[in-house]
Amino acid sequence: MMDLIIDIALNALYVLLAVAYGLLLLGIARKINARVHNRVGPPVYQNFIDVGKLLAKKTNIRHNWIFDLAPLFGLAGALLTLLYIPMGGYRLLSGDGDLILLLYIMVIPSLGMALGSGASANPNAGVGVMRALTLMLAYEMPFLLTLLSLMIFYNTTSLSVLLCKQQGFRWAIFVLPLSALAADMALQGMMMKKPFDIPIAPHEIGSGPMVEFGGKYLGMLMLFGAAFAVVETSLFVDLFLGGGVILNPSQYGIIAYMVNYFVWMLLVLVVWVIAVFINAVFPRFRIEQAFKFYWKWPTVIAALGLAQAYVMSVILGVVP
Amino acid sequence: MDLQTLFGIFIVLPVLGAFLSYSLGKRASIVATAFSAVPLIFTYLRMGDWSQYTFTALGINMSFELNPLNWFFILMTSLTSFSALLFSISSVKERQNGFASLMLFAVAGANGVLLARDFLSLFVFWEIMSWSIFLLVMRASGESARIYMIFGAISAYFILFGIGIVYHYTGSFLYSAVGGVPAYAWKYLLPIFIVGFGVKMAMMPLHIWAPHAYSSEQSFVAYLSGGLSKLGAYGIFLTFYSFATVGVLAGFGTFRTVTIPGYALALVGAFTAFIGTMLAIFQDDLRKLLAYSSIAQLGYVLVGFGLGTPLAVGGALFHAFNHALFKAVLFLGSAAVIYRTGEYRISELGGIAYRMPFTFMAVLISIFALAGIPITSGFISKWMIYEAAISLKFVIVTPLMLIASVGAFLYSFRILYGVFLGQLHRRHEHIKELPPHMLAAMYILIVPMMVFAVAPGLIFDWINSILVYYGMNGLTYTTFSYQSSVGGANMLVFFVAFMAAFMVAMGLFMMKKARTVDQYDNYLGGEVRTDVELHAAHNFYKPLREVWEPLLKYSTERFYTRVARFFAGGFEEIKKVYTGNPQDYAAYAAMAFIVFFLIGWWLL
Amino acid sequence: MNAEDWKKIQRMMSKRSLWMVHFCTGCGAVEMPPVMTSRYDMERFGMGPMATPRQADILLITGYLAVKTLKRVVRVYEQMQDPKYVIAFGSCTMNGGMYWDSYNTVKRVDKYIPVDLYIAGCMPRPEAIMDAFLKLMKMIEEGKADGWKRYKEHYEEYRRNQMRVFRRWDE
Amino acid sequence: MNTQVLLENLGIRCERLKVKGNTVPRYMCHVDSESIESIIEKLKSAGFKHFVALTCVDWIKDGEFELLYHLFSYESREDVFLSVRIPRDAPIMKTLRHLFPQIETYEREIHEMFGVEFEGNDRLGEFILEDWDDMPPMRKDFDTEEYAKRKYYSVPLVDEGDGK
Repeated sequence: MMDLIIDIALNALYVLLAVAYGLLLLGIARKINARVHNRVGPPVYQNFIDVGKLLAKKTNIRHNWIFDLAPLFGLAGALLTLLYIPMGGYRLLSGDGDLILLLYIMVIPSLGMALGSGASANPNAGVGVMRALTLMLAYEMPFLLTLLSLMIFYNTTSLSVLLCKQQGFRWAIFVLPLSALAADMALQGMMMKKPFDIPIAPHEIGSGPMVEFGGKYLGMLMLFGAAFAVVETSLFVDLFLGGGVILNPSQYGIIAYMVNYFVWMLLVLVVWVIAVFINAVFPRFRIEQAFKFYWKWPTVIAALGLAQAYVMSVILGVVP
Repeated sequence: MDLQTLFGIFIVLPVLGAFLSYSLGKRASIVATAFSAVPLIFTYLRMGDWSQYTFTALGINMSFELNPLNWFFILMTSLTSFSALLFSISSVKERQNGFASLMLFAVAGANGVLLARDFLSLFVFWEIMSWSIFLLVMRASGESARIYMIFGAISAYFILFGIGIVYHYTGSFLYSAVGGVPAYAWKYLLPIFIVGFGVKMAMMPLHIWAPHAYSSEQSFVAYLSGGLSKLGAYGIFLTFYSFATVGVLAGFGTFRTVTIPGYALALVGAFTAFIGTMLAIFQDDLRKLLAYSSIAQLGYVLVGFGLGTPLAVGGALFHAFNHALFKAVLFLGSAAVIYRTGEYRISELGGIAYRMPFTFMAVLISIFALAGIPITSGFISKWMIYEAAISLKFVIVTPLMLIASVGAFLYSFRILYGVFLGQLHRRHEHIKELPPHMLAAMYILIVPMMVFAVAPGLIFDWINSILVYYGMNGLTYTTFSYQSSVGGANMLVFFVAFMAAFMVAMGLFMMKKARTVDQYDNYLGGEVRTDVELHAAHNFYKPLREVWEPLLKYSTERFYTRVARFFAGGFEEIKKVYTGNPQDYAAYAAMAFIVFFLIGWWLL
Repeated sequence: MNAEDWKKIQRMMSKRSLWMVHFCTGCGAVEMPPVMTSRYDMERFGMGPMATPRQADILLITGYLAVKTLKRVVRVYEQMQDPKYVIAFGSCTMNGGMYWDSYNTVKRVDKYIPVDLYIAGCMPRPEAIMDAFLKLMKMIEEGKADGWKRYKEHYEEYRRNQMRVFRRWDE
Repeated sequence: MNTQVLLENLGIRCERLKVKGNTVPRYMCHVDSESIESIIEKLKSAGFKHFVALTCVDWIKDGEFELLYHLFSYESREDVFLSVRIPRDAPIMKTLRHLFPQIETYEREIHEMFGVEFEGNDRLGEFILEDWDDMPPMRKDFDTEEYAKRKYYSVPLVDEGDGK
């Protein structure tokens, strides 16, 4: 019983820290963006203030009960997704659900947001969601191929097993560099950073799906965005960079967890900053250009990565 | 249970009901619902009461059986037929015209097909079912019915041809005698049966009847897509794992532990899933969208049957079950929308959810199941098929399936946004929620989806008994969790975590109150309430369509049309053979004799 | 922690995170890019442009308002969520500016919606705009920027003034 | 050159306008409201394919509105102004939107700003001015300043004491 309570408390702590870290990441992104533009930029804690302000707004509007599903499913789905992602070697619930489950859980918040924004009856929202879904079909092609190459190479679909097999710097990025490259390209679209931010283009379609959300609705969606910044970068870190596990917890105990957590934070930051720098200097693709791009180069690279994994695993019989 | 009860409940009773309800006019569906409820309840109660009966009639050995497999399929079909008939009480009231009796004939046919253990009764009941479908489709459109008839005939001929081959080698119509067919004959027999049953399942090159037939009366289509298309899956399962056993299939060679026919079937299934999904994305007709989605979803079932590991076959059976439920609900939802608005084009609808919230809820949950969101059981069956393919390290089948499931989000959102969300048109402002019995028809099907999502172990018990009955290994599972060789998931943990996360979100959400505003109080650059309809559902995936345009011009339907035109032209040529000159006829006869002689000589 | 402290924290947060929706009429919009970009950089105060009024805190009116535009401005203002602030920009919004005798230009915006802050000048320099933003922040901290409260309290009067120039509202 | 001939053949008295620094000829023709339709039709078939603008001038002393139809030919690169005078107290004109569809927009504007009725144009009505409640504002007898003072709140003037 005591173990269970400690377990739940630890999970909650990790999720809370992840959301906070996500907000910090968003702040860092704004700061970097500003520096690239030769500006001073907001303080890094700016997004905490923004969320606080939005949640403290005096009035909020809603259109109907389906509109409420957006923040509810958005935040609940984001927290749930965080629970299934190992952070710094701590597996949370990822032992009880594998990558396929994670992939489908990751859809829940976006689906809730699509429902809510669709219910606002604003045509911009419909167009925005259409673009987001088309973009999703685009980037999922290379991303699923890279996932498959990992699953085939490591012969597992479980993230926690994947982490175990990558321990001791046997990171997948060294073994399957092509897949890692394709996954990073897909990540850019998954995070809707430029050049793939057409679904939320503020000047064309009034920030797309978010057009009608304000106050606490927008605040909760911002928390969802923060959580997903961590989810997506952390997914890449867990898949290709060994999840930041450099010390074996069974050997070093609690110190290992803390060190691993900091390494994980560092790696997440590195992946995030790469995406942010690309974001800072690019204009945006139109949606059909984005689609063509994703089904061309990243898919070819990912297919090559898959071929490599296939040859190594099935024909050469390499067991990692 | 004896043969009389079995026969009486599953076949005679629906036929009786059919005759009775034909004389009742408007109230026919009520009686028909009652008659279809009896087999459903009976099926559920008779779980585990397996028995087999063989008897001789007119000098032919005939056999019927209730076993875990056909029990499972009867449960599916009678669930969907019951709810379709319950729904049709109001929806086809004025246009009854034999609807309910034809439905009951189809039920009787389907039950007969499922219970039969000999080819003769299989074929007879198959034809009863097929003709009832033909007549039901004909009610809506003669053209659709003709297209269905052509494919139905192809299916029937192939099955008949297969039966002929089996009879040739064994001299018996019983399933149990199929083992006598020599291994080399399976080269012909297997494709023949797969095509024969695959037509009913709308397998990829044979799918084009489906979008036409599925555009007819929607409450019937709920049964056609949910229930009757599963007979194709049933037939393919029988062909693979009952008629041709694993030994026979392995005789064709294996590709990484999967038999070559199985691998081919999996490939066909994966392409069916992929292409069906891509076509569904671009449909503006709600019924056609669901039809293509149906084709795509049954592709997953084919993949599962093809891969042949216990996990894959179990997943395929589970997916067939899920598909029966969620596709029936979706078609009933479509029927509901058509019943209330008379409109089936997605771009002309919109905002129906604000007027029909319970219908929307049912459709939403079944769309979760369709897209594989883990809140419903639709996820688990897809998961099983994926894991099976991944653990076999298949690199063509798996990505096709995975990307098809991403495509499923696209078309399901097209339904959700185009029909149920977005702007409510002025002309639809008056519509009302469905009457309770129609909602009940939908929610009956929702309940199992939710229950099996939390506790998949309940349905794995049934699936396991099927797998064990056909000599396969069982699945690894507990009541709440399930495992493959490469991964696993625990649904109870998932649901508890989901609830906890939802509570946190709810707590944050409840801190502030929100004011409800009108749908026209929307930010449009300061404009409000004009007469322009602002529902952005017309040509929804236009950018994607533009990208796909070069590929979309290759259509199977156009190919068939061209073939048909070619043959029509060809027959014109053949007509010229009849010259009217006796000497020509004599020459033909001589030529034919020589040809037959040569063929016969080569054969012998 | 009592209610007053909460209010203080709330004001603190809304002061440091002001999102605005620009209602760019007239020539004033051209002064905004320097304010946003590297020379003056308003984002260092947490301010940023927003796409829709639902998300925004400040309504920035950057020029003269014709009757037709005023109707849209009022609608946009009413779609914003409390607390909300209005900054009117340039002399056109104060007294009509060079359109003082035009038959369809509104001369005093504060008769129709509560303006928290006017920026004088034709055009005001970016320095003036930055000064106004800082002043608004100070007013928010002191609780003086209460235009949204006044609009609620005196809704009837504001609506009467608006209906002096509009004939219809909901079309 | 041939434009002048063409116009003379049509029986329209026209004058060639002298514009400083402009070598391309411009013709000003005075026509009556009955014949304008056929004249524009003929000019259109003679190469004047571009309808540039329709404007209205209020000649309050003459008690007339002048409608100016401005046509341009890409072939000869010449402009033709067709001037129609209609009485101010009964400003009625036939619509010409079937000749050039863009005339409809000009007619709507002139209807709103000057109050000229264009018979046959069913889209006359509220166009640019929303909620307008006075006489058409571009008429010369409309007192803009008085209207603005009456309708919109003004800032009270600062007493500067005559500057003495």
